[in-house]
Amino acid sequence: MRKSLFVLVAFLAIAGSAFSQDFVVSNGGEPSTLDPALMQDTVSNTFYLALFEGLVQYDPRTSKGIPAMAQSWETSADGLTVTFHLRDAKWSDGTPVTAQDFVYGWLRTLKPETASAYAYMIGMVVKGADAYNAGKGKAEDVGIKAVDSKTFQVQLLGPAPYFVDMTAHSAFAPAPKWAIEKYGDQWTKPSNIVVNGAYILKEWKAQDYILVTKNDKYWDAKNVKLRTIKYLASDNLSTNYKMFKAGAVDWMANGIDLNMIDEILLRKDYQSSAQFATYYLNLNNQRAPFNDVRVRRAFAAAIDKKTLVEKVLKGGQIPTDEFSPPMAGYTPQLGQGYDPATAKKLLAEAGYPDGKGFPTLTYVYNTSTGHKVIAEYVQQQLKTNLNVDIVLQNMEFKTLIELRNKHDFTIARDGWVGDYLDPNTMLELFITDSGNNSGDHRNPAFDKLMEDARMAKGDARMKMLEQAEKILLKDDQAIIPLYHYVNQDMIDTSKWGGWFANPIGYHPPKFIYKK
Amino acid sequence: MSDRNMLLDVRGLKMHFPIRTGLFSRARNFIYAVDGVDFQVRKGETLGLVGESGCGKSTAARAIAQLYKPTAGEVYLNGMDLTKAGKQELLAARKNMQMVFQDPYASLNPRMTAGDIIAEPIRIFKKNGLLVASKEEITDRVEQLMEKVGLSRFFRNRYPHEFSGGQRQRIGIARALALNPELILCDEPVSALDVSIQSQILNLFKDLQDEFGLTYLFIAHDLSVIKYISTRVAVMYLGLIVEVADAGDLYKKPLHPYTEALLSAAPIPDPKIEAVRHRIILTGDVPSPDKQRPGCNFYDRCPKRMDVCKKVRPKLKEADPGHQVSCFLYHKPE
Amino acid sequence: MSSNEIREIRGNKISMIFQDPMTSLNPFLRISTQMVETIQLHQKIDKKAAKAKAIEMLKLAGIPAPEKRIDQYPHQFSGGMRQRVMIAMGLSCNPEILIADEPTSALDVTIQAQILELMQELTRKLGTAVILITHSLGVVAGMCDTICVMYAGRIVERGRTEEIFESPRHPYTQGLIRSVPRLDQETKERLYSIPGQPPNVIDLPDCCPFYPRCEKAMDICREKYPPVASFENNQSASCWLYAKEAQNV
Amino acid sequence: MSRKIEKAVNEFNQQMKPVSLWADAWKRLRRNKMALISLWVVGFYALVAVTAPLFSFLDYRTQVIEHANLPPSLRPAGELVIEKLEARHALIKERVDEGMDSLKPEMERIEADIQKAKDELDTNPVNKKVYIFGTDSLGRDMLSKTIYGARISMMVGLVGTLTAVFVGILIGAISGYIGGWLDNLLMRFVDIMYGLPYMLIVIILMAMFRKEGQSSIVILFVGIALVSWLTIARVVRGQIISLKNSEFVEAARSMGASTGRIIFRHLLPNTIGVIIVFTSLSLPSFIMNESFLSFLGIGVSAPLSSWGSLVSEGANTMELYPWQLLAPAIEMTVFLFFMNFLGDGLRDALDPQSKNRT
Amino acid sequence: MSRYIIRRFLSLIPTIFIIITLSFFLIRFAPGGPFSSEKNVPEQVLQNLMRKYHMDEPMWRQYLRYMGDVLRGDLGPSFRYRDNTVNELIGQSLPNSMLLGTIALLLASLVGIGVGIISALKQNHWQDYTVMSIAVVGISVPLFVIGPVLQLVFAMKLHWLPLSGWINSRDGFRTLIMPALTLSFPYFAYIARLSRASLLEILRSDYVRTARAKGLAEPTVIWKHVLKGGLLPVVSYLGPAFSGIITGSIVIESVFAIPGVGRIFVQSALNRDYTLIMGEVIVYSMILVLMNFVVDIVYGFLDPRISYN
Repeated sequence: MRKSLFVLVAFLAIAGSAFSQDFVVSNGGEPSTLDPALMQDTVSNTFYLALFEGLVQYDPRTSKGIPAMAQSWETSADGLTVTFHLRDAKWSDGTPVTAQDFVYGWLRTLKPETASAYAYMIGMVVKGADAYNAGKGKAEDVGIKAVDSKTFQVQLLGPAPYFVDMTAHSAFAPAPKWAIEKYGDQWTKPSNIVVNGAYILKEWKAQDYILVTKNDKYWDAKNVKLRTIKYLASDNLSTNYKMFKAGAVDWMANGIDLNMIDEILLRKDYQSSAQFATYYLNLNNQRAPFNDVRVRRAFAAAIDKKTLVEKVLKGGQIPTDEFSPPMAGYTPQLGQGYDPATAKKLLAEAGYPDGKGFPTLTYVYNTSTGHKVIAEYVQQQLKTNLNVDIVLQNMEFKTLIELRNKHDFTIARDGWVGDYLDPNTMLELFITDSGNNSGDHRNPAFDKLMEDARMAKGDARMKMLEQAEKILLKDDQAIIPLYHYVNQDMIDTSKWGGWFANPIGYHPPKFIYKK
Repeated sequence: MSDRNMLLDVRGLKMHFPIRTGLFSRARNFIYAVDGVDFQVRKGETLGLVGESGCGKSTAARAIAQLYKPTAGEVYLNGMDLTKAGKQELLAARKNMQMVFQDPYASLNPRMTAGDIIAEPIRIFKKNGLLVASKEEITDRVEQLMEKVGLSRFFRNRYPHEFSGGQRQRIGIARALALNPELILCDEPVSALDVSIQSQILNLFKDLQDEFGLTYLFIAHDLSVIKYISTRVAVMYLGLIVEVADAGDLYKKPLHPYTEALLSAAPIPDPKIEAVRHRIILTGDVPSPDKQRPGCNFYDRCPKRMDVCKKVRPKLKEADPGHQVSCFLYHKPE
Repeated sequence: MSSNEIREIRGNKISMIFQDPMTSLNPFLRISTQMVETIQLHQKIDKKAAKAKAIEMLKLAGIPAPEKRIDQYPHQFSGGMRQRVMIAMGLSCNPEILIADEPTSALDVTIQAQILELMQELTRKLGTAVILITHSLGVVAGMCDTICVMYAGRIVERGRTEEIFESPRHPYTQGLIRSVPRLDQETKERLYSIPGQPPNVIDLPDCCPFYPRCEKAMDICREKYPPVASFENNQSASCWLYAKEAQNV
Repeated sequence: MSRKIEKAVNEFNQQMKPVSLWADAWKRLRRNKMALISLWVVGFYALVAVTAPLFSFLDYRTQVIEHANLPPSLRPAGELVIEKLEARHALIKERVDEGMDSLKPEMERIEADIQKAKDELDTNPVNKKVYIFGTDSLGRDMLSKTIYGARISMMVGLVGTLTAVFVGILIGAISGYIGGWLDNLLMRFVDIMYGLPYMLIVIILMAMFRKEGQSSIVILFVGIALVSWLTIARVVRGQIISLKNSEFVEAARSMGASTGRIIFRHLLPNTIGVIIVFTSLSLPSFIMNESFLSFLGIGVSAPLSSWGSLVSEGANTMELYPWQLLAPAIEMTVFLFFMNFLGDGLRDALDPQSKNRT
Repeated sequence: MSRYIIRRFLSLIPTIFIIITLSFFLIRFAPGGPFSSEKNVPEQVLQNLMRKYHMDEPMWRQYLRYMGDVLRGDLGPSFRYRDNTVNELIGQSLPNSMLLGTIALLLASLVGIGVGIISALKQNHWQDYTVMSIAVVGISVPLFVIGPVLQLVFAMKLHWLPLSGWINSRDGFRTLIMPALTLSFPYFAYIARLSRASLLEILRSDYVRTARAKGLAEPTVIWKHVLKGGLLPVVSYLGPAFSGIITGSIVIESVFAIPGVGRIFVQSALNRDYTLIMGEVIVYSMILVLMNFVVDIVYGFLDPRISYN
């Protein structure tokens, strides 16, 4: 009797765990905030995907916008007005989600006192938003309005085809005015927070974990499978990987232990997918010897990116000579490819035959094993192929950023992740005097094309951008692209469904379920 | 008292040490180590300074040598007040006043060779431009001094730890002699030595005095040593001199009750005498000099105390010719 | 004897007091703790009785208000008082023998006189034999019945106190007595002194260690350690001068 | 009479020959077996580190990508590469057979690599290389890397020690000897330096030296030096305070010796023992400190590395390529181990009183 | 006595004040600010941020404002963790670090002292050499090696202990074992050496000779007469060790995923989270001086020779 009872209990325990929809994520760090208006890092963004929902939601496969709070939308003929029709959804306290909540949320993001880093996302596309954010305009002049409680209308600056996709971003979140006004800064605490996403915040142990549970008031609650999700804050990738191997973590969401890549590659639960992002070397275009395009090109030709990716990094990254990754309707333009003979010739033409007389340049990178290995590899390539010596200098991240911002470097490692799926988010970096134009690339023709593309639509626009990239890379070789990043995740997809590798790397948890 | 023979004249010397209790506290308590001492040392004599530990005799010597800045009083060496002398004057004056210390183990720097230790005063004077001496001259002088004090000059390069206690004390004496001083302040120079070595060193002091006409201020707690070496003796108790007399007088006829007790307490290496001797055993310990008493410092332990002694402090006055004592048994309070 | 047996004897039959009362008492423990543990170690009595006994001993040792002072720490005592505590502790188990290693040489003359008198009085009262180790001839003369003179690790002469002082046989003893300045006599021009330094006791050759400093040294002194020569008054000395007397034995 | 004394002394009082403190110390050091072994080991390290650039086969920077992650072995690299690739191939094939198609291109690539390696086994001289400590992830020789790492780490240790010795001792001695308000001021300063988080100071330091191309090794040394002296200053101060009233100092003062002379001739030589022990205790912390500074970005520039950075990188890969941790870690620990015993031995040897101690 | 304590306590204030002031200005001289990141925010956004955190004011005013807040016990909002105040962040993580640090230090002291005693008693025997060799290894092998090695052996291979986590997890206090062991190792090594050296000195002292002469059994001699004086240097080391072990456990906290104060410290410095750094500096220096202060007082209780009058 007792024995059979034991067996029964054991069976129930096993069955319970097999069917339990509890999910543990190793999130790679502590979120800086749970307030959608303030979010700017990927760790925080994970919680936006769990707790909140904007007008549209990221499609788990393509990262394109799919209906969420907005059931449908239409764009006016000139492409300048977009009207969203909201569905019947409720906040976690039972209040209906209205168009006013979006107006309040967007204006809150834009409000100078909020000091939101991503306010510029709205400013880029919505009329009057930038002026309000800069403290030069009024809230009433921002081109958004609640036509009625279920209709939300936006006036755009230009016909931005990517606008609807953009609204999946946390900057465009609705906000529960009553809760925020009641609790002020404290409104994101577990006891105070009001959400409209698939999950509600249960526990927040700083530096330890955050626990969310299924939101029964969510409009699509019947399709939400996971009962709880625990996000671990540990930032030690080696420990996280060990936890994953031991079965204590179901998804490593924020990178893998690169030191273990040889082992990880062999695992079925390793997922990698091309990311809309590029790793590149910034060359200071205005400083000798890189003010000579032949030197820039010689350098680009001297680095074997394929070997770098296949033999050194091994993570499935995509070696590249382009900056903006290819996409529908857009064919990237290539810069100089690997070609040691050409490299030597170009350098000789620039006045440094076989590297003679070439100054010793410094390559700066921020402290990390990955960046260091790449730097060492590049150093060796330049030595072998150009007989040029460079010095490596590593520094703490904020120092590197400072140097790059001040154009106070010769070669610096850099990387850029697109904010939305469009070449524009990549190429606009290199507009003269743009805030992130660290290499100080200056080409009026390039600037003109980028400016024109803002107002253009469809194919013509894509052609303009292609033309711009050709100037950037083929003509100017302003930078040396090395590879496109990949999203690297550890998750057993034979066990967990609804998780797909996608270009932006956002995985809304609402879709994830246990198979 | 402007005696031409006067070498050292100490007047009203006081040395009070503050007791500090903390970072921000101002000193409120003092140790009255030396509390107004007068005495004179004439050229060529040996003044023995005797007393028990804590009576201030070593402090007095250090205050005379200006190792401590005296709280009050004057110290005249050859007529010059050292307490008011400038740095350079003081340095020059040091040529005539050197010290020999008690502990032959602690008073020699363990990391310097005997030769360097003996040469150090010469080198210091050379460096300050008070002396001209070549390297060879210094070496010669060091070797000459070593032989003078009975050390082989071959030991020049040895370190103190390779010498015995007596030999170390010889090094210390050689060092004191290096500049040909007139006065040597000897702070218990033999009390750490064995009997057989002690007599050697005492003889050495005598021989050197005869040879160079040295003057000693000789501090010791051993009365028999003081008796042997001194021409005059001063007895100290709790920061004050209680009795001064020629050595012979003092030992034959001690006046102060303290001196009497001291003499009677000292054991004599003769069992027959010891067997019949009557000892005056003083009660209690030597009190700590951390407060100033209105009356006689010896009052608490004195077998002959009187009421007056508690309230009035006796002055050091001549009782017999050349024999001064501070006790109301011998003169009335003023 | 095993170490346990030795420990049994230590403190019980033999106890010892040391030269420096400043460092011989544990500065971190109260006097009561240190005394009680000694008493309890050798006498089967309870803590309270042991403490009472300790107080009694302190009183005997002439410490004023021992009931109060017993609970103090060593640093609150003066040097003389500490030596009294050491003596009280050393005698607290009625040892048969008290070894006193230079008990007064760190003390002042007046305190030395107090302590010596105390030792004499107490040991007489308790019937304890004392081995007094000292370098001071004066103390020996006043305290001891019998004397052993040591040189370089060996006893070179022994005898009754009066006889040793009256007629020292060994040249070292003779030199020692002559080289002490005397309080009771007018010292002659120069003090006698034994030349040279005591030898280093490591690797001594098997000869008379005193011969390099000896005025009466003979050739044989360099070669062999002298035999013990006994004299009729129970005095004995190890010196080649008395080779004849030695053969008599 | 004096002849007699001399005779007496000579007969029994050991050597006649003058012995200098250092000669004496050396004699005592030689008797201490452990210290002597330590001296040889440390000397060997120093010799190798100093002479490393003379040996061209010690090449820490040339990458042979094909030779990445080879284990320590006495066999030529070419053979090891083929073995490594074949083992890898077997693993991948297993996975591909299980249905992991994503690994197919990788498998083909490895097949091609194996073919290439076999073809080049005898023709390419690089395959004759022997890596007795194995290689790192870019196919560089670990032996050379650790030896060059030793150069950096030993230099760091030296700089730390030197500043500790010069600055720490100077401050400690002045503070202890002069005392009063100056002592108070200096010790408050030391307190504050202790209280300020090191990381903050280092980051500021980078701000001051952040110019591109500035030799980061100089900053590294400054970074190490900044805090290395604090503890020793306190210790020396304590020693000086306990020594400054000793009789030999009073003796020097009574002769009119200047403050400087007293500090440098009399006080400091007598604190040598403590200084040595402390230095040998803090040496590991200087060396590990360097790896922390590398983490913040002011360590040595790649491809040069130090023991500290090699160990911290090796710790990351220790599950797969343990030799990348063990080679530098063992090398470093052995060095510090013997350095420590050498320190103890030196202290005992330099202490004249230690003669009678066990 | 109490007057001494109060006076000694007051004398700590200027030191802490200077540390705070220096840190305040030093950190603002570091390159990069709290709002610089890989992607630069547009100028107007930067302006908004600066205004929100009063960084547009002159430095001296920022300083006065900050000192005013500190005096009121408010360490301000974190620049990086924007939902939290510094008080909250430190208030949550400090107890964890304290717990871990206290256990590690206790462990280090107990084992270190025990081993130091054995070593001192068996001076120059194999026990001594073994222990001292382990101590040297303890000092020279970094924590980031010891931690992962323990994880590999006890968690991954033997499955005896949880790999990481904190006491509020399922594994409870068993999570503390490995981090505490790792963290205690260098301190254990140091304490072992320290206690060995000082015990050796006490063992040679006159009063231990007296105790033996009285016939006390050897264990009593050690226990009663040797330890009390011999452990005083260890006591004075515990002050700085305690403050170091609390804030210096960065590596351990990272390896074992412990929500402690060390982790946010490094992060805050790298992020230029000025207020959080300052908060940590204040906590660190307070603990440091307070611990030294406490050690002083404890020392006074242990050593009867010291009096505070």
